[in-house]
Formats: sequence, C-alpha cells, structure tokens
Amino acid sequence: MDSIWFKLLGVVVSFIVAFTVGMTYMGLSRKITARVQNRKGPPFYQNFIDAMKLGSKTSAIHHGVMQHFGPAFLMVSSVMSLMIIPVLNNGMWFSNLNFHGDLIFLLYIMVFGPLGMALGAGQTGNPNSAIGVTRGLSQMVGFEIPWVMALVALMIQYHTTSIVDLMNIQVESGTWLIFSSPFAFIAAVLAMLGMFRYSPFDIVGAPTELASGPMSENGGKYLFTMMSSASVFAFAKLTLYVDLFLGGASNLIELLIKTFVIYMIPVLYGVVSPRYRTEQSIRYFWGWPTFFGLLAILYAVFF
Amino acid sequence: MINDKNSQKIVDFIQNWARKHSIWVLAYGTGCGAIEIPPTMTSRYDAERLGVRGAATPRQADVLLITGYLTTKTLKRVIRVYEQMQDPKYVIGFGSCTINGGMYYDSYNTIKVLDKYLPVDVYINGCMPRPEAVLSGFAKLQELIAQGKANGAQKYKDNLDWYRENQKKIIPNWVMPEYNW
Amino acid sequence: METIFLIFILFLGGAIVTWMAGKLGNIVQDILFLATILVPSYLFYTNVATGYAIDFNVGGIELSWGINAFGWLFSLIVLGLGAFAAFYAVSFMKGKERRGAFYLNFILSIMAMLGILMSQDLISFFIFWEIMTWSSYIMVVYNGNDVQRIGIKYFVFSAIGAYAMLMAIVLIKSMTGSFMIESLISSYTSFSYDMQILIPVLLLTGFGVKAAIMPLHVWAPGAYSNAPMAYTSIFSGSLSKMGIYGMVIVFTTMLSYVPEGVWFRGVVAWLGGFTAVFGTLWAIKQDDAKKLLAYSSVAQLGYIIVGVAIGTPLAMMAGLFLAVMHAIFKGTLFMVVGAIERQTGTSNFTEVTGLIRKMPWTFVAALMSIIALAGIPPLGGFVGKWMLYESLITSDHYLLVIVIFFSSTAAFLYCYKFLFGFFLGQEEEEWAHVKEAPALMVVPMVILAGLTFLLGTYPGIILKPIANGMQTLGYGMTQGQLWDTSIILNEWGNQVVLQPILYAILGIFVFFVIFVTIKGYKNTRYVTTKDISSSGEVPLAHENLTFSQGFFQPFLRAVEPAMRRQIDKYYTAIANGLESLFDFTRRIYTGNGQTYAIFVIVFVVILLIFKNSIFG
Amino acid sequence: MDELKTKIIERIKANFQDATENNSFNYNRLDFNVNKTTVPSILFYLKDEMGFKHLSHITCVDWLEEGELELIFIVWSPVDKIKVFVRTRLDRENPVMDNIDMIWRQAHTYEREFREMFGIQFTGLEAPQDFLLEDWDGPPPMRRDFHTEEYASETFFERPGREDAGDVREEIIKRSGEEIPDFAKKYSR
Amino acid sequence: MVGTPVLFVAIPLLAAFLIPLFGMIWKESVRVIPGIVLAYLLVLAINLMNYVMVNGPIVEVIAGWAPPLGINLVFSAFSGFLVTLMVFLGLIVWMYSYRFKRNVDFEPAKKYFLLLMMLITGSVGMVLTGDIFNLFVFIEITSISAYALTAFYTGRDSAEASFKYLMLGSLASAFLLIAIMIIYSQLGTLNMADIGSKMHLMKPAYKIMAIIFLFTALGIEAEIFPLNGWAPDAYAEAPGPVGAAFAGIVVKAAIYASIRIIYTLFDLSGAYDLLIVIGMITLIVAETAAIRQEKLKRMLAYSSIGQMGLVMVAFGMGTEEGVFAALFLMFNHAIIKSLLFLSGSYLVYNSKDKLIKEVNGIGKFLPITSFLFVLGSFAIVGLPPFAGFWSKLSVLTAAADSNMLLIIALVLIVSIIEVVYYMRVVNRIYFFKKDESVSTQRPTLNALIAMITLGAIVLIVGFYPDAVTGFLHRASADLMDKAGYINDVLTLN
Repeated sequence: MDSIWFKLLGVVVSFIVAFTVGMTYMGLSRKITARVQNRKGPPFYQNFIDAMKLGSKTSAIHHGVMQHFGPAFLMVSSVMSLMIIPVLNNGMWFSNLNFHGDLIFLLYIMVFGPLGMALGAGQTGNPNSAIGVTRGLSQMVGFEIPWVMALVALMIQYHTTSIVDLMNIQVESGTWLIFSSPFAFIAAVLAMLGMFRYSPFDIVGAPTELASGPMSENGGKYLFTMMSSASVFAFAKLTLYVDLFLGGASNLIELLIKTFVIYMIPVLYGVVSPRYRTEQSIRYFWGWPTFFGLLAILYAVFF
Repeated sequence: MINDKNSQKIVDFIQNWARKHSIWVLAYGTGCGAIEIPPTMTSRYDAERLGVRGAATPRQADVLLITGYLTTKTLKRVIRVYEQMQDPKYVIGFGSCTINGGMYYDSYNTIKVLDKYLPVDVYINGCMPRPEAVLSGFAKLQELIAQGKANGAQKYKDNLDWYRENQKKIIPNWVMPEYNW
Repeated sequence: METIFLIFILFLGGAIVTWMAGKLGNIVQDILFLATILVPSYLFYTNVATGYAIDFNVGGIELSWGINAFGWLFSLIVLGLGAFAAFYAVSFMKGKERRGAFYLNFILSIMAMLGILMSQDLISFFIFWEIMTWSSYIMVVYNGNDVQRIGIKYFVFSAIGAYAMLMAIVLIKSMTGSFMIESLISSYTSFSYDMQILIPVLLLTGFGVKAAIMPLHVWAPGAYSNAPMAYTSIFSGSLSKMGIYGMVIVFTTMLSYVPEGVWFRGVVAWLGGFTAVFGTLWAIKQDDAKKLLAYSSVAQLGYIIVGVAIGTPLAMMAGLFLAVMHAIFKGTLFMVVGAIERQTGTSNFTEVTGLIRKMPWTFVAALMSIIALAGIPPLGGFVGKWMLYESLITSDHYLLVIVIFFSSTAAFLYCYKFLFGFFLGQEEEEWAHVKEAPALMVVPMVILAGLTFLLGTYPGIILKPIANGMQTLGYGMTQGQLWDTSIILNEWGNQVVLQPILYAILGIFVFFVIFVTIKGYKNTRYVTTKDISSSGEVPLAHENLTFSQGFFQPFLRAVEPAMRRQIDKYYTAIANGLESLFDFTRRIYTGNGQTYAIFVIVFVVILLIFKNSIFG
Repeated sequence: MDELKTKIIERIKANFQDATENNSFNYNRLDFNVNKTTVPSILFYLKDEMGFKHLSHITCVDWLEEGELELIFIVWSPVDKIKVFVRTRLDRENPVMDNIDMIWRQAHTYEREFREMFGIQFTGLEAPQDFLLEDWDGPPPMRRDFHTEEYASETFFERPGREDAGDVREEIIKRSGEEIPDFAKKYSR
Repeated sequence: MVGTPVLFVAIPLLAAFLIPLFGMIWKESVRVIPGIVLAYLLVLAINLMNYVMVNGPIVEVIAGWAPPLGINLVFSAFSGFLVTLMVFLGLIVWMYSYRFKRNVDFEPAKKYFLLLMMLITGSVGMVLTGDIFNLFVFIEITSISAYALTAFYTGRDSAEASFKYLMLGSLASAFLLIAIMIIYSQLGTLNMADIGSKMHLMKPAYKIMAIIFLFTALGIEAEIFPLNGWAPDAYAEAPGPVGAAFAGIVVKAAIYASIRIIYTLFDLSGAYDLLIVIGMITLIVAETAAIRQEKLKRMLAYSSIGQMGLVMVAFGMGTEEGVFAALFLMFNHAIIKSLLFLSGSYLVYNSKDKLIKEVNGIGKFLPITSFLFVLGSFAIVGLPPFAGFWSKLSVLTAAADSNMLLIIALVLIVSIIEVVYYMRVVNRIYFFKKDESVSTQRPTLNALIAMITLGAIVLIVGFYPDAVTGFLHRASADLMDKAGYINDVLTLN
C-alpha cells in the first residue's frame, strides 16, 4: 500500500479526476450562465473541446524563458494543492501528500502559482498583462484576509492546523464545521468569491478592458496548460471547502454533490453581478467578509 | 511520433472536430458591421451554442472576423493582427465592403478586395449581413474546417511573397516584424 | 597573545592599512581588504570556541570579551554575509572614489558587529555599538546625496537609541556596581519596580532603533537606500540584526523574570506587527528599488521582532531563523540592486526594464531571493514564516497572525514589482548595451541565493545552531523537538515535511516545463517583446510600452486612508519646531555689550533675592 | 441684435483696416474677409477682447477656378450669441498659413487635417506628419483636382465585374432567375 | 625635585618682558624664546607632578613669610595637573601659531607671543596661588592679555568683541574686589587655606554676599550662563590659536578658581545645587544656541560654553566621582576643543566671515586637517572609542550614582543636539561639493605637528584611558580633601 508506485498512481488518478471534474464544472457554469441570460448555451462538454482545440494548435510564440515557466508554475501550484488536500475521508485513497503539510503550507502553495504565472505574464512585455497582474495581486491581498481569518478561527477552535485532523474531528463528532463554526464558513465563502475570480471580481482578466490581462500573450499550449491548471485548482479548492466545512466525503459521488453545491455559490453570485473595480473589490473583502472573519475568531476564542 | 497515415487521419479528424466546435473569434470591428456582432453573440441568436466565442487577443483567437471596409491605415493593423494569430487560423470577410469595396468602391483610401491581402476563408455578403447570415457563415466555416479545406493560413504561408507585394503596394512604409512560420 | 585581541588588532590594523594603501594601487588595496575580512574570520572560527571569555581592565572598568553559542549564531550572519559582501564590494567599488574610506568603514562595521557579539559587558558593548553606528553613518552619507537630511536623521535616531542605552547602562552600573551583563541579569529581579520598567524600556529603545521598529524606523528607508549597495547588503542584512540580538537578550533574560515582561512582549510584538504592515504598504508605493527594499527590510524586521517578542520556543526559532534568512536574501537583493545600478546607472523601476535576457544570473539570484522573501515554498523564507504563524496561533496571538499575514500577502505585491520592474517587461533599446555584472559580483549573489534553497529544504542546518544558541538563553531542550533536518513541527504536533514536497514540486515543475517547452518545439518561436498584441499596433523601437508608472495604484487607493499620515512628517515637524525654538535661544546672545552687562547684574540680583532659598 | 452687430463691425473695422464685411446673412452671423496675415491677430482680438471664446469650426473651400484656397474660421460668443466667420484666401500653389493652435488648442487637430487633406502648410505646427492618411504619397485628396475614382482604381485591386457603380441586381436576376420583390424595387436605381 | 612652583609664574613673566628686548637683537627670537620657555616649563611640570604624586603637595612660600601672612603657591596633584595641562597646551598653541597668519611679520609676532606668555603666566598663577588677592591679580593679568589678544586682528569686529570682554571683565574685577573686601573685613586674612579654616566664624549674611560676588566674578571668566556674553564674540574674533588658548587655558583656570572657592573656602550646602542648576542651564542654552550658528568658530565657542556647563554640573554633584568626571571632562575638553579650534582655523583660513558653509567639500583639499577636525568632532560628542566618550561616561556614571535621573536624561538629550551640529559640519567637509570661490590654505608643518599631537592624544586616551585616569583620581581626591589642603598650607613651618 505504501509503495511509491501506488502513491504515484493515486496522484495520477486524482489529477485525472480533478481535471475532468473541474472541466465539467466550468462547462456547467458556462451553461448555467447562458441559461440565466436566456440563452441556450454551449454543451456542458464545451470546455473539453476548447482544451482539445488549444492543445491541437500547431504554432506558438514565447517571449522568453519565464513565459515557459509561468504556466508550469501555475500547474505546480494546482497539483501541489491537490496533493496536499485530502480528497476523500479515509486516508487510503488519494492520500497523496496530505500528511506532509498543513493549512498554512497550503495557503502558501496556493499563491505560488499565481505569482509564477505573474512572472510569465510579466516577461511577455504586454502592458495589459502587467496591469492584470497588479490587479490580481491586489485583489488577492483583499480576499486573503477573510480567508485567513476563517482558517485561523478553525485552527484555534480545534487546536490543529492539519486538514486531516479537522476532517477527523468532523467525522468523530458527527457535526460539520459549517454548523459548529458558521461565521468562519461565511467568511470563507465570501473570500471564495474572490478566489474563483468570477464576476464581480473578474477585473483581473477582463477581456474587453485588458484583453484578458495576464493571458493576453498566451495561446495554444500555454493557454491549454493554464486552463487545465485552473480546472484542477478549482476542484482542489472546492474539495478543500468540503473537507473543512462539509465534513469531507467518503466517496466520490458524495464529493461531487458537495463540491457542486459549493461551486454554485460563486457561479450564481457571479451571473447576476456586474464588475467591481479593483479597489472596490478590495474594500468589499475588507468589509463584511472581514467582519465575519473577526466574528469567527471571537466565536472560536470564547465558545 | 504518429507517422502512420491512417492514424494521422484519425488524429486529423479529431482535431478538426475540436477546431470546428471551438471557434474563438477576434472581431476586428471596422465599419458598420461591428454592430451586428452583439446580437449574434447574445441571447437572441446565441452563437456560443455553436462553440463560437469571443477571444480577447489575437494570440488566443482562431478566426479573424473583419466586419467592414478597411482603410489602408486599418489594413496595416489587420495584417499585423492576422500574423500574430496562431495556426490554424481563419479569416472571415464580412459584408460587401470586404468583397468588392461596396459603397466605398471609389474611395481614395479604402481597399476593395480583401482576399488580395489576406487569405479569406469565408465571405459573408450583404450590406450589412444579418446575424442569421453571420451564423450561416460560421456554419460554412465549420463545414470547411471539418473537411480540412479551411487552409487559408497555409495559402498565406505558401504565397507569402505575392501577399506581401500586394500589401506593400499600398503600405509603402513597412515596419513589421518578419513573418516566418 | 590572546586570539581575541589578535582578531581585533587585525581588524583595526587591517582597516587602517587598507585605508592608507590607496596609493599602492587598487589591487593591493583590494587584496588587503579581503584579507582583513577573511583572516580574522578564519581565526575566529578556528580558534575561538563558544563559551570562551577573557577579562581585562580599561580605565578602571572591568571588561570581558567572549562568545557564547547565541553570539556565535549571529557571527554567522555577520562574518558569513560580510565575506560575501566583501567580495562583491571589491568589484562594486572598482573605479569609484574614496575606496579607502569605504573599505575602512566596511571593516570597522564588521569588526564592531563582531565586537558586539563578543562583548560580555555593557561598556564594550556600547563602544562597539557606537563604532558600528558612526562607521555606518559615514557609509550612509558616503554618496553625498541629501546628507544633511538623511544622514542627520540616521545619526539622530542612532544617537537617541544609543543614549537611551547609555542611560540604562549607567543606571545599571549605579545599581549593581558593575558593567557586566551577567551581573545585570542576576540582580535584575532585585531592582526597584521603576527600574525594572525603565531599564528594559531604555534598552529596547536602543535596540529598537537599529532594528527599525515602528515609531523609530523613519531613518531606515533613507539610510538603506543612500548607502552604497555593497554596504547596504550588510547594513540591512547584518547590522540591523544587532538590534534583534540585543532585543532577544532583553526578552529572554530580564523580562522573563518579572511579571511585567508579558506586557513588554505584547507591546513590542504589536509594534513589530505594525512595522511589518506599514513597512510593506510603503514598500509597495516606492518606485525606487533601493527605497522599496529599504521599506521591505523594515517590514521583514517587523516579523523578526514579532517572533522574538512572542518568545515561545517556536516563535523564537522562527524569529532567529527569519533573521538568518533575511540576512541572506536581503543581502542578495541589495547586491542585485547594486549590480543593476552599476550596469545601468539607475535603480528606478520606471526607467529600467527588461533586463532578464541581459543579466540572467542576476535575475536568477533576484528571483530566488524574492521567492525566499515572499515566503513561498520550497525556499528558505517559507520555513521561517511557517514557524512564525504556527507559533503565533499556538500561543494565542490571533489578531497578530492576521496582521502578519496581511503584511506577508501584501509583500507579494512589492516582490512582483521588484522582479517586473527590473527584469521583465519590454526590452528597450536604451538598455540594449547592458551586460551581465562582473563575475565577482554575480558569484556571491548566486551562492547566497543557492543558500536560500538549501536552507529551505534542510532548515536543520541552521536550526541546530539556533537551538544551541537558545539553550544559552535559557530555553530547554524542548525546542529540539520542533524540527528535524527537514521537518518542521508546531507545538500541536502538526508538521510540514519539506523534502518530499520539494521533490514533488520539482518533479511536477520539470514535467510541465518539458510539456510546455517540448510540445510543438519546432513551431514555438521566440519573438521580441515588441511583438505583442497591442490592438494591431506595432510599437516602434523607441516606444516604451512597459507598465511601470503607478503600479498597484488600485491597491494604494484602497489602503490610502492608512497611509495618509506619515510618522516621518511628525518628526520633521518636531524637528522644525525645535530649530525655531533654538533660534529663539540663540537670540539671547544679542551681541550687545550692554545687554550682557544687564545679564550680569540681573544674575547677581536674582542670586541676592533668592539667596536664602538657594543657600539657606 | 442689430446694434450689437453694428458695434462689433465698428470695432473690428476700427482695429483691422483690411477687414471687409459682407453682411448679407441671417440674424446672428457676421462675416469678414481679411488678409491671411491678419487672421491670428483678429482671432486673438475676437477671443480676448470681444468674448468670442469658442472656436466652432475651421473649414476650407477649394476655389479651383480662382486658384485659391479659402480658410474659414467660425467663432462663437456664448454671451452675445453671435457667430463670426473670418475668411481668408490662400494661394493654391503654395498655401502657407500661420499656426493658431496657441489661441485655441483644438485648432491643432483641424490644422493637421488641412495639412493632409488640402496640403496647407501651417508654419510652426508641431505635430507628427501622419494623421489620417498614413504613408500617403499622392496629392492632397480633398482638393477638387484630385480624381478620386481614378486614383482608387489605379491604387486598389478591383473585383472583376465591379468596374462601374451600376446596379448589379439585374445581372443577379438574370443569372439566378429570381424576381425582385415589389417592395425592393423602389430602392433600385 | 628640580624646581619650585614659583618658576611657573616667574619664568613666563620674565620671558614676556624679555621678548621685545631679544627681538631687537635677533628677530626670530620672539618666536623661539616662548617655545624654549614653555618646553622647559613642561619638563618642570612633569617632574614636579611625578614628585607630587609620590610625596604630596608642594607649598611654596614667597619671600619667607609663612602662611597665613605670606603669599604662597600650592602645587598639589589637582593644581599640578592643571598646570601641566596648561603648559602643554601653551606649547601646542605656540607651535601652532609659530607662523600663523599675521605672526609671519615681526611686529605682530612680538606682541602676540608677549601676550601669550602673559596669558599663560596669569592662568598658571590663578591655578597655583593660595592667596585670594593674588588670585585677583592673576585674573587681571590674564584678562588684560586676553582683551588684547581678542583684538589682535585689528578690525572693527575684533575691537567690538574685545570691548565687550573688557566691559564684562571689569565687572568681574569689581565684584571680585568687593568679595575680597568682604572676606578680609570679616576674617582679616587673604590666605585661602586660612579662610577655609575660619569660614565658620563668618556671619552667614556676609558669607552669602561674598560667595555671590565671588561666584559671579569667576563665573564671568568661566563662561557661565548668563554671564558669558563676551565669550562667543571673543572666541569668534580672536585668532584661532587664541581661541584654543581661551578654551584650554583661561577658562580652565577660571573654573579651577571657582571650584576651589566653593569646595575649599565655603561650605555652603546650596552651592552645589546652584552649580548643577546653572551648569545645566548653561549647557542647554549654549548647545541650543550652537545649533543655529552660521559661523564655525562661534559654533565652537558655544559648544565650549556648553562643555563648561557640563563641567559645572559634574562639579556640582559634590562627590569624588563627580569631581573625577569634571576633571576628566576638563582635560578632554582642553585637548579636543583646542584641536577643533586649531584645525577649524585652517578650514576657514582665507574666509572673511568664517561661515560654516565655506567648509563644503574641503576634505579633499585639506585631508589631514579635515580628518583631525572630524576626529575632534567625533571625540567631543562622545563617540567611542575616542577620548570624549570616557569623560561623558564618567559624568553619567557619577550622576547615576548620585541618583540624578533627570540630569542624565537632559545631558543625553543635549548631546543629541550636539551630535546634530557637529555632524552637519562633518557632512559639509566631506560630502558636499566644494565652492570654487573658496581658496584653501595648507597648514604649515609646525601647525600640523601641533594638531597631530592633539589628535594622537585623543586617540590614545580613547583607546587607553588609563593613561590619564590615574592622575585624575589623585587630583580629584586632592580637591575633595579640604582638611588636607588647609593642613598642608597652614602647618608649613
């Protein structure tokens, strides 16, 4: 069981699962957006087609070595997050590396990718890329605050920083953390809106304003790598939310249901929202979400 | 890696299928044609169900949609944009201005025949073409892609000298980077 | 002769000889300079063991020099970084004016810092402290830019700190009858309550100035950015650590004996937290790389202060580990700026762009140090930050951890600005001539950058000396359980195992780099940064499209209320007010003989009137 | 209104001897012919002394037969609600005019356009050469002796069958056998 | 024992009168003779000092009249130390001013060295004398030569400064004479030791009157605020070496006299507090005034006043440590401030207004002089490892031992001000661009030697304070030992 090959298999399988699920979810979000806008919308597998098309582009350009590294950094971050986050409740399947790191490590691994991507975007020399990166980083500072507050609240409430421990606590006590620490959940979910960069927080890669920002010089295989990384990352984040607040999942079906429910929050919020400017979104995150984060910490300290 | 002819065929089929159903459009909104794009994309006609979607930059785009007359000044930019796109790439000429000059047939500053300068895969005629026409144009392009006939980029590559000559005739001050793929 | 004396005589003599040797030729001077740094360092590490001390007597005052394990840890920062910076400096100073003075003060600073670490009594501590202050002061004003403002500000704040310390020292002397640090520590609990409060306050003020803690930090940005970069790397890397060194001693010895220590720890930790936040915010605003790094130094020192002020074993380890890491990466970054400034003539982000293909090695060094600074695994900064957060959470400093986290996240902004500003973006004709820096400058930078990688994977290398040092300070053996060679652990038992993570990261990274690079390799073309999709426009060679003005403007707009007030302005207002007041006192001397005569008469009259109350 | 106009005419005439007015236009409009050397000063005077703050328009007429180009500056006084036309004639062969963009900044754009379209040189105009017509090397296209259609057919490719501007519908009908619907007939030429 | 204390007064006085005579024979002799005399005196002082350190004070009786009736000179560890210092500084000043500015010509040089010898006579006499009326006489000698030296550069400003000095000096003389009259009328004696032993017989009212007048009179000479109006002008307008002589010799003598009076003659408890308060005010006012000065020598003058205030504070502590600190300060101040005046004079040698901004960028042109000035600046603000640090440390330690927290804090705050104005000058010297219109003057060799000697002492004392602390401890013990002093003087014969 502990053999390295088994582990590697687990990594590959979880990657494939994450990729598939993430892609499907993103396709579904497009479909849902279309339905909300009274359109028929693309089929739910449209994202696979797009990815395939991008992968089958026969030429590509790059502006230097950092542009090669950028998508790779992004992918490293996504896959590492996936490996640190326990996918299922029992440690046997897809346990990957999740006994080797904790929540704070995860936080840093999660920002690793965007920063690497930012470097890649920087080397293209396209001013739009740099502008998009500055907006993205600024917005990240915004949503990290409630997000960290929620996590810290969980940590002090249960005296552990390990995700696995938090899941075990939920399994043992039978209550999900969404009920035992509701404010942390609210803060975390509000922060998640920014993390997914859907509307209204999509100024980073606004297509008409910034020509898609950081991605503006990337096409073909670079875009393909980014897209698949984004889907893996989305799945990883959703799994993390499920693990932290919804008691994890004991099998894949349960996981899919729970992640889909969580995923609907930013998607549905997004389709009915206009777009915030950067400083507006930062102020948004430092308003109510941070307040709930504070409440969560107080709740954790006093109860 | 895959040298076998039949397997190449299968790969081509799959790739063309993907390309056919995922058309990212860079709309070069010159002239009055640009106004026909929003209805095409939004809920009334919803081009997204065909996999047609806007692309923000030429690097990401598959199709260059030229929606009207091109002055010599804009032609330069259009050529630039086209050359920045990644293979495989297609051009759709939109409206009679791109076909024969349309109402600008005697303008001192507007080109009349687009396919002398860029390899147009599909022309959509009309002044202006309605969204239905646009959609049928896309459908035609999809058909061509599926058949592997939409090889404008290859044509451009093969006849680059001829295209360059035509382009340089009306753009004497040629300062663009080399097009070498 | 005692080796300790020999070390200092070599430093001092070497400094003066190097200073004088300018006439013998540059190469002789360079060799003398390097020898003066390296030979005593070698002697120190070979002949001076920890736990070694000698006593002697100067001017009727008992002095004692020696080194303990804690000082030895800091000596790594001082001499190690000093040696790298020395090699760098030799190349950096090529063809500059006043090399002699530079070398003299460089050596004196190193000597003074080593002296501080070796001082077992307060007087030699103070003497070396002041030598460090004025030698660094001369370096601050060395370039001659704006010296009356920046230099005087630095010296005034240093003097405030030093004199606060001196006041504490003389008070201690009058109470214990001795200048020994040991006697201070042993008799501290028997002091009166007032003194128990006053002495740590004074000492912390003294150390806080050098460590650039919040209200006393205003000198730092100007001073760091104004000194030659070869010196700033040790100025920010090592010299500021002397403040940390002192603070650690105050916290672990004196303040751990009295109940008020908890308050001190809390206040200083919060000050450190605010320092971190505001240092970061101001760093984001800077357009000059030197200023940016200077503010960033202030912010990073804030983390370190938080760590040492909290003072649980993990927090202390985190603080000390961060101190070592900060020395390495910030030293490297200042070297990078120096290299860029030397090659291009400016250090302003709005002017220099796109150096990545011209100075690749410098970029590698900068990239690795920046990743370490940002605290991103697998490089060294992460280990320190991880331990800091875990210690803050496990020791119930919940809001502080948010503050620190905010600062640390916001630090990504200036990290990116640094890399983007210099290395990325459009490649301009203006900088087409730029070449890579000389090998002597590049090699120290790259080696130091490599160290961040090594320490990020095997932090045990440096955590072991830290643990030894902490035992000297009175921590038990428990902190030994908080780390293994490559595993770090918090007090609840949660851990990060660095090696498999490192391997995983490297593996995935290589895999995808290969994927991205190899796939369709022949069809992947390099295009210049002028060939960008800018709405079909072709930027001309002289047109600079790099986005560098008002970087992070949206973020700054969002935090604008917090940055509206500057402490610096208040200090300036106070200084101006005092100068006007002094101008008033100057007018007492009117220059009129009659007035002076009246003064004499008035003086006599006053004495006569109050004679009973005065002499009564 | 009439007193106002008379007053303005008097003041202009008093200050600028070469100004001749032809006052045959509608009620709030004045019209002066001046020498081209007088134009900057009269415009300056109108703007600073008489409250004609607003430069409405600058336009140009090509008097091919007379061998002259006529520049017309139209200024407007928001207080008096009167607009003044200042006309001047330039030699067609060598049209040179003083630059007035220091009086109104927006004149800059007009002047760049005239430079390209009519070939009028404005002395001291600091602007890049290309404005609307990039890389133009033909004669100024807005002059009346410029033959647009000829130029276009020389320069640009033409689709065969589109040599004239005639109605192609008949041809299409013939080719495909379709009928033109009644409602569409009125649009055909 | 190779000589008697009386030689310290007699020889320079004689030399002063002989200088013009020998000058008629050999013109260079006006320069050479003072040097020989001072060198001899220095050797003599050191010898005597050695003797005193072993055998206790020497009391020299003039003309055979035993104290309390006769005039006596006391060469104790305290006064001997000061005498040695003064003579040494006299030698330095002589060496420095050998060919300084107007001294190149015969006529001014004659006057200059004559007056310098008179100045040294008077100051040394003030320190050595054991008789209060003689003290008056020596003060007059000192003052009159000082007035003349102040006005040595015959100009409007010099004359004005000299006149102010003269005016306040006359007041001082008047007060001193009044005080002497009061004491003599009450106790019938002029001998200090005798006065000290009989002080308890004096009526308190008279006692207080006497001490007020004495204190005021000596305070004028010792530059105490607010009695020091003459000082900035005199320092600024007198030749550079004379400034050094004032700071190192004249003021030291005056301080000695006032301290001797307070410590030995009177036993008023409030006097110590008065010293501290007045010293503190002097320190603060002088340093704050110094920061706004535009002329280099005026700045140095104010700094000098401030240091004297600090000396007063140290004396005012009344403990042996305080006295030790005060003596150490006096020693350091004499050396360092002389160094500053001497090197500072060359920094603004050719300038008319002696403005601070005229030293901009001069470090490149006068490297050694600038370096010595910077060394002096660093030393006087008390940066280790230079001499000034140890004296500042001893002052603070003494204050801490006397539990005077406020004093420590104030002294340190004022030190920061001191740092600011000295560092501004240092910055200007090295890190500013030189004004092309300012011409520089290279120091002569003898001036260089004089300055380097002082600089070497600064460094030696900085690195090895034991070189002087032994003497200082003896001297301070000697000053504190009032009974011993009286005993030594009165039981002679």
